[in-house]
Order: sequence, then structure tokens, then C-alpha cells
Amino acid sequence: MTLESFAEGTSPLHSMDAAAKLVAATIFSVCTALLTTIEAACGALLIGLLLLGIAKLSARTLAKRLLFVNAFIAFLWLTLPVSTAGTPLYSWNGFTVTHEGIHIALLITLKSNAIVTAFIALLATSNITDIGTGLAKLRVPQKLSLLFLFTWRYLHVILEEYKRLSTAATLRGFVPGTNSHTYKTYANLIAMVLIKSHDRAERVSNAMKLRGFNGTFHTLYTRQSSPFDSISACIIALSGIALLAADHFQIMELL
Amino acid sequence: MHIAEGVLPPVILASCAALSAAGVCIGVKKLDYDRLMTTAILSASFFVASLIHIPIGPVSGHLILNGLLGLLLGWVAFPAILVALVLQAILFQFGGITSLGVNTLNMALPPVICFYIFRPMLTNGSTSLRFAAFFCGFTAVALSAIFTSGTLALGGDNFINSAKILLASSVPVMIIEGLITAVVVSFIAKVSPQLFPFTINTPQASPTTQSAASSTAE
Amino acid sequence: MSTPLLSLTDIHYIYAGTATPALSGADLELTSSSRLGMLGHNGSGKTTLFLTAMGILKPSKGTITYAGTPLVHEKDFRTLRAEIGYLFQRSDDQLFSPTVIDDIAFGPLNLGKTPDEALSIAADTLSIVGLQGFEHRITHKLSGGEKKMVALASVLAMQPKALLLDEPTNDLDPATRERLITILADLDLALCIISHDWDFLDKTCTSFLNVENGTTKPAECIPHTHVHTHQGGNVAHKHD
Amino acid sequence: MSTPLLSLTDIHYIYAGTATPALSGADLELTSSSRLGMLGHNGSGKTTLFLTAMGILKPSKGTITYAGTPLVHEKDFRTLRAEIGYLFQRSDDQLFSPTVIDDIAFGPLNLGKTPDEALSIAADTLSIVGLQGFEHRITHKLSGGEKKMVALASVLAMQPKALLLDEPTNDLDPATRERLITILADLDLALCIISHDWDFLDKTCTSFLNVENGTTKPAECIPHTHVHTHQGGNVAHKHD
Repeated sequence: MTLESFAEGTSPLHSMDAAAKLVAATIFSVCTALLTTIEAACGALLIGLLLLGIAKLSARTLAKRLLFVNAFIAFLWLTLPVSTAGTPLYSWNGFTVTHEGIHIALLITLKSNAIVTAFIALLATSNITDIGTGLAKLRVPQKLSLLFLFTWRYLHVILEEYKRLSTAATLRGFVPGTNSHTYKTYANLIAMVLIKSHDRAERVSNAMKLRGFNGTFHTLYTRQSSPFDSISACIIALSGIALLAADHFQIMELL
Repeated sequence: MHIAEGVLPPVILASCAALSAAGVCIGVKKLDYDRLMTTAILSASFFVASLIHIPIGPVSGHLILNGLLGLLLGWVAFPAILVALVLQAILFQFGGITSLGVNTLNMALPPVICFYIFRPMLTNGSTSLRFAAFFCGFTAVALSAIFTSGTLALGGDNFINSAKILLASSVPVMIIEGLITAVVVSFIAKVSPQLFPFTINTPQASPTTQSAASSTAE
Repeated sequence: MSTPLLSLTDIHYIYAGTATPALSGADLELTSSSRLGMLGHNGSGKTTLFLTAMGILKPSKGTITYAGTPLVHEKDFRTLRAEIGYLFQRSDDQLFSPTVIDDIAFGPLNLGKTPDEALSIAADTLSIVGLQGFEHRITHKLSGGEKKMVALASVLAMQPKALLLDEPTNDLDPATRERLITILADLDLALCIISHDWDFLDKTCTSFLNVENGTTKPAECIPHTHVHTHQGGNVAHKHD
Repeated sequence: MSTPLLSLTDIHYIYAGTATPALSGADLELTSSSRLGMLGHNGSGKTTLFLTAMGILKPSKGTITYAGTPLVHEKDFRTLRAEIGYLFQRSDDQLFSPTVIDDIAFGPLNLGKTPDEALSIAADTLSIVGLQGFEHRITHKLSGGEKKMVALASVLAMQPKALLLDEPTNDLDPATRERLITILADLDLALCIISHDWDFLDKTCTSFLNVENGTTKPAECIPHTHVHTHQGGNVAHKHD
């Protein structure tokens, strides 16, 4: 099972330094989240799609992923247009769809998709190990970046362990259903995985101690971002900031 | 129960991010390097639990188990959940950077609250172990659902209907999380009680109540 | 020869992300009285073949027939899984319940037995493997040999027609290994055993299959292991 | 005989919650040129003895001496741990870093090397185990054999005087096993190896120790495994 659906690739975004991409993605996302006009949100979505174009990702996986992300948005479309007060646009059986309701639902859709597309193009194109290293370079507290990296390292070991136990259950005729036997079985599998994980954590801690670990992690990372990476990150971040400025000063309306 | 990107107004995003940051700081302070690996391996197992889909009638839902995480980690649940949410964002795009603060707060504060409510009950044995563990699992998910719909409702009156639907749809999940937490806690208490950072009141071995047959017959 | 219980023909399987196929045209046939030993190096595809037979891995090519019915979809394998027991190489991968009785009753409960029936089956099965009174022991705290016996009991509790055993003697002390040989000899069901322990295979099986690079061929002769001790073992020397 | 590097005398150990002691009067002595093979059944106490030697388990009785100094407290074991490498039975327990280079540099960095020194040691060590250029590979994506070799490299990177190896050939394919034999033969340090693989022990060790029920005795002779094939293996028969 591969969890990193988009990390393999040869696009310029795949080879860009993860730390630079983290900075760019954060600034771009925050700026986009602050947008208030449809026009600016459209601009942000365009940038997101452009980045996706550069990243050249598998269209099928991408479509599935975006569909999933938009499920929550679709749920908002069911409620927002009728529960927002404002100018009525259409009435049916006591439900009134308002102009303002449509506006806010549309704005959220655009912003949400803009952030997600940019996020996929920028961060899902790095493998998790590089992102963890990137976090360390960006001076994220060491305990957090190590927690992130070690969690990722052992996620696979534990996933395999869970799969073996769940195969054992299947082989003994277990078929999940909505009943207490099913929930109890899942609970047993999870408890066993937790206990084994804890035992493993003890063995790994011993392994660390045996290689001279005494409470301090020493780091190997000194690599600097290349100028190309810094410039690309700046362009992406600046485009977000420009959109926000345009939004704030209503430049779009002046045009 | 992830709030998507671009939904909430900036004020709420910023204040939740600040509160989460405070929680993460407390958690990181309480996490020493010697327990780092144990925490990482536990948060990896919780991530794995979140990949398990459990049938609930005609549909299926994934597990959260944040109540259990709270019992095992206390305040350290904050950094552990932050890490899990970052991984989920990068791997599956559940949530993202701007909603990271609000999602962390909604998922990690309930387990910390549950840790303080239920730890005494599990330690002194005033309540039955299964009963306390059930309510711990139930309450953590219920609080997360209330916080999530609450932040959504704070986003404006027009979000109130969405918030109500979200809350109502979480009720079956709360019950299942409670059931599963109850079994997991009594399993761990029996087999490997040292997993809990406090002394758990280990149930007395009474063959009639502990056999597979009788407990599945419930 | 009786009619085959389980037959796998021309099975091909390749693990995702690997270049060489794990299985490329492997065959396996079990009748209700088979006692088949499987030989082969690590990575030759023996365990993969077992997992394919049980429907855990879906072959890219090849047919699996159980009691005359070809099996294709996940659902088709349910009868097979109820009637063929699988003993994992590592008992820790097989046992996931808090106590021994929970683990042994799990299979019978899945097959629709009532809790009372499951309890009595569990007690009977424990006595077959010589672990009477172990019902309420904590599985996780048993010794390696005890775990292996509980795992065997949990499989036998489903009253299977055949057993697939993957390296059953790994991690067993000599006494438990002897006990396993006796237990297997007394069982009235088909056996298929993967093992590196040739002496064990010799004592439990009557026919043999060689697995090599993902293909199978019947072994006309079985390699035997002889162990002797002699002086001077601490000096470098060679045997042929 | 040279002076002992490591010596354990009359070691007793009992795991919490168990009735029988895991070690009851075990001895172990390594000199700088020892190549000692440890034989014994599962559960006989071999791994426990290793963990006691490294100071992970504290014996209830007995003395551990390293380079002439008795070791008692946690702190005393630091020099020993820097100079004796321990290869775990399961590589996943030993390799915890996201990439290969992080794992191999971990030991040297803990010993106070600079990042540059650590990098060059890592490159050298990787070439010893035949994995040149693996620096930036992601640990969890390696094969079982590769993981074992990286684990060995991560231990060798500390430039130890002795290696304790716990079941190094478990789960290795025949080619990697051969490579391991060659690598170990070329190393200029003391070895102590736990293994069930007698042929492997025969090829790597020069003296042997039997571990049985928590006690040790030197093995004057080493049991050897001989394999022959003959017709009629599918007919029940006996050898003596």
C-alpha cells in the first residue's frame, strides 16, 4: 500500500526543496484564506491549477482526491444557500435561496479548491521524509520534527503488523458486520497492535541507547536551498500576497 | 471531522491556531526525549487506527480513538495529533495548513479534558473499568463533534444548520468509539497495564465475566 | 488417489513495487489424505503460494478450485477459509485476543456457533494440544512454544478438513517440536507443511514438493538432515 | 590467550512476572580475537545474556567486566556500548531513522564526531557492506536483506572492538547470507553470534558455547549439519 500517492515524479516541483515549498504553501494558503471577493478567489484557483499543471500528476488519482475534498463543500452547498439571510433569489416549499448564500458558498468553494490544489502541487509532491527534514531546517522545534519523522518511519511497520493480524482474523472466518462481535474484534486487533507497538518502542529505545544515545539528537542537515528554489518559493508566495492586496483594495472593482 | 480549507473566517482560524500552539507547547514540554520514540510509535498506531473502516449499518466510518490517546498520552496528545493531522493533510488532503490549528484544537483538546476526567475513575476503581472507558471514548468524540460544529457555528449564523447536521451524524460514531475504547482499555489493563502513564485499577480475574463467549453474548 | 480437495493451477503472482514475480506458474494439489511437505529457500514463493490458496493474495493468472468449485471473488473463499486452517509462521501474527479462550473461541463464533458451544469446543481443542486449563491465561505472556500450540488450537477449533502450516517448528524447543509431531500424526485431516526442518518434514509428511523461483515441481527424493557431533568442531574444517 | 575484553561471571536474571529465571549462573568471555558461536534452544537465555552484557537488563546477581573494569551502574556501560556493537534480531527494531544515512551517522554523532566525519564514516561503512550509494534511500522501503546490511553498517560505523549478533541469518535469502559470511570473515574484531543456523556458525566461528536453561557450558564439539538426498524419500523410513 503506497500512501504517498503523488510523491513520485520528475516535475520541477518534485525536485524543489521541501523547506522552500513549505514556506510558499503556507504563505499562499494563508493569503487565499483571507480573500473576500469572488474575482480574487478565481485568481487564486487559477494559480493553484497552474501549479498542478506544472506538477504533472496522475489525473485519475487527482480527480478522486479533489472529489473527496469537495464532499464537505457539497454538504455546505446543501445548507448555506438556504440558511443565509439576504436578497431572495428563488423560493420553494418555504426554503429561500438567497443571493448572499450562493455568494458565500461559491467563495468557499473557490478558496478551498485553490488552497487544496496549490497544497497538492507543492507538498504532496515531496516525500514525507523530505518534508520532515524541511521542517527541521525551518527551525520547527526538534522534538516535533523528530516526532513527525519517527511516526512516519514506524507507520509502515505498524500498518503491516495490523494487516497481518487482520488477515489472521479473516482466515478464521471473520466477516465484519454491524454487531458487537465485529466491534469487539476490531478493538482486540487495535489493543494488540498498541501493546506490540509499545513493546517495539522499548526495543527501539534500547537500540538507540546501545548506539550511544543519551538524550540529545545531533543533526546532519546543513544543506542550503538553491537560488532556484528560493526564487520559485518567493514567486508563489508573492502571487498570494498580491491577490490579497488586490482583494483588500478592491482593485478588481476599479478595473 | 476535518474542517476544510477556506471555510472559516480568519479571526476564528487565528485564535484556534493560537490555542493549539499553546496546547502543543505544553505537550512538547511534557515530552522528554526518552519518551519520544514511544510517543511516535503510539501516534503511528493511532494513524493506522484511523485507516480502519468499521461498518456502521449500511455505511462505514473510520475510527478516531482520541479518547484512548488522551488516556495514554495526556497533554502529549496535542503534538501527537498535530503530527497525525499534518500527515493526513499531506497524504490525503484532509484539511490543510490554514485549518490545521482549528482541527488540532478540536481533536486534541477533548482527549486532554478526558484524561483529567477519567484518569481518577480508572485509577481508584470507583466506577467499573469498562464503564469509565466507554464514557471516555464516547465523551472525547462527542466533545470533538461539539467543538467542530461549534467553530463552524461561530463562523456565522448561516453555518448553524450545517453544524447541527454534523453533530447529529456523529452520534453513532460516539457510541462505537465508546464500545471500542471500553474493550481496548480493559484488554490493555489486563495484558500490559504499564502502557498507561498512571496506575490503572486492574480488574479482578473472574473467569465468568471475562470469557470470549460471555462478553460477545452481551 | 481420491478427488482433490484443493487445487491450484498455473498460479502467477507479483508483489506491487517488485520486478520479479513471486510466483510464475506454481501448482499445488491437496487431497483429503495428503501429507505434503514443501521445500524451498527463503523467498522462493512458498508462503505466497499459501496466501494465494487462502484468497488473501489474488493471483494475476491461474485457477484455484476448492472441492470442485473454482474460487474467484473474496466471497467465494469463505467456505474454504472455514474448512482449511492456516497456521502462521509467527504465532504473534495470529493471536490477537487477551486470553487463550477468546482466541480459540473466535473461529467457532465466526462460524455461527453459540458461545456455549464455542466454549466446549475450545476446552476440547486445548486438551488435544496438551494445554488443559490454559483457558484464562493471557496469550501475550505465554512462551513461544505455548503460543504456537494455542495458535494450532485456535485453528483446530474450526474443525478443518485440511491444515496449511508455515514453518511450524521455527522457535520451538525440542520437547514442543516432538509434541507437535505427535499431535499432527494423530490428526485425521490433510496437511501441507512449509518447513526448513527436513527431519520434521520427514516425520510428518508422505509426499514432497519443491518450490524454486516461483515454480513448483514434485520432489522425487527428499533431502535428509543428519546431525552428528564430533571433536574438533572449534577448529576450522570442511565437510562435503 | 589474550586478556579478556568482556567477561560475564555467574549471571542471574529473572524477568518480572515470570516464575523460572531466564539466566541462572551463566558465564561469557570474549577476547579481542574471539569468534564465539552461541548455541541453544529458544528460551534458553541467549538473548537475555546479550542484553545483560550490554547493560540493558540488570542482573540480580553476577559481575560484568569490560576491559578489566567492573560495570555496575547505567553510566558504567557507556564505554562498553561505544565499543561493542549489537546487531538486533529484527532490523526494524534497530533502524529508526527516516533515511539510511541518518541511521548510520547516528552512532558516530553520538560519539562526538562532526557531521562531516560522520558522513565520511557512513560512506566507508556502506561500501564495506556492499551498499555504496544507498545514503539517501528511505529505510522503510528497503528489502529485508538490505535492512539487515544497513543495520550492520550502522553498528560498524561506531568502529567497535567486538560485535554481538543475534540470529543474523533469520529471514535472509541465500545470497545475502553468503555475503554476510564474507563480510564477517573480513572484519578484524571479536564476534559473538547467536544462531540456529549451524552451517553459518561453522563458517564464521572458531569456538562455541552451549546455552541451556539459563546456564552456559563451552561446547567441545559443534554439531554439524549434513544434507544428502536419496531416492525413496516419499516412503516412510528412518535414519540413525
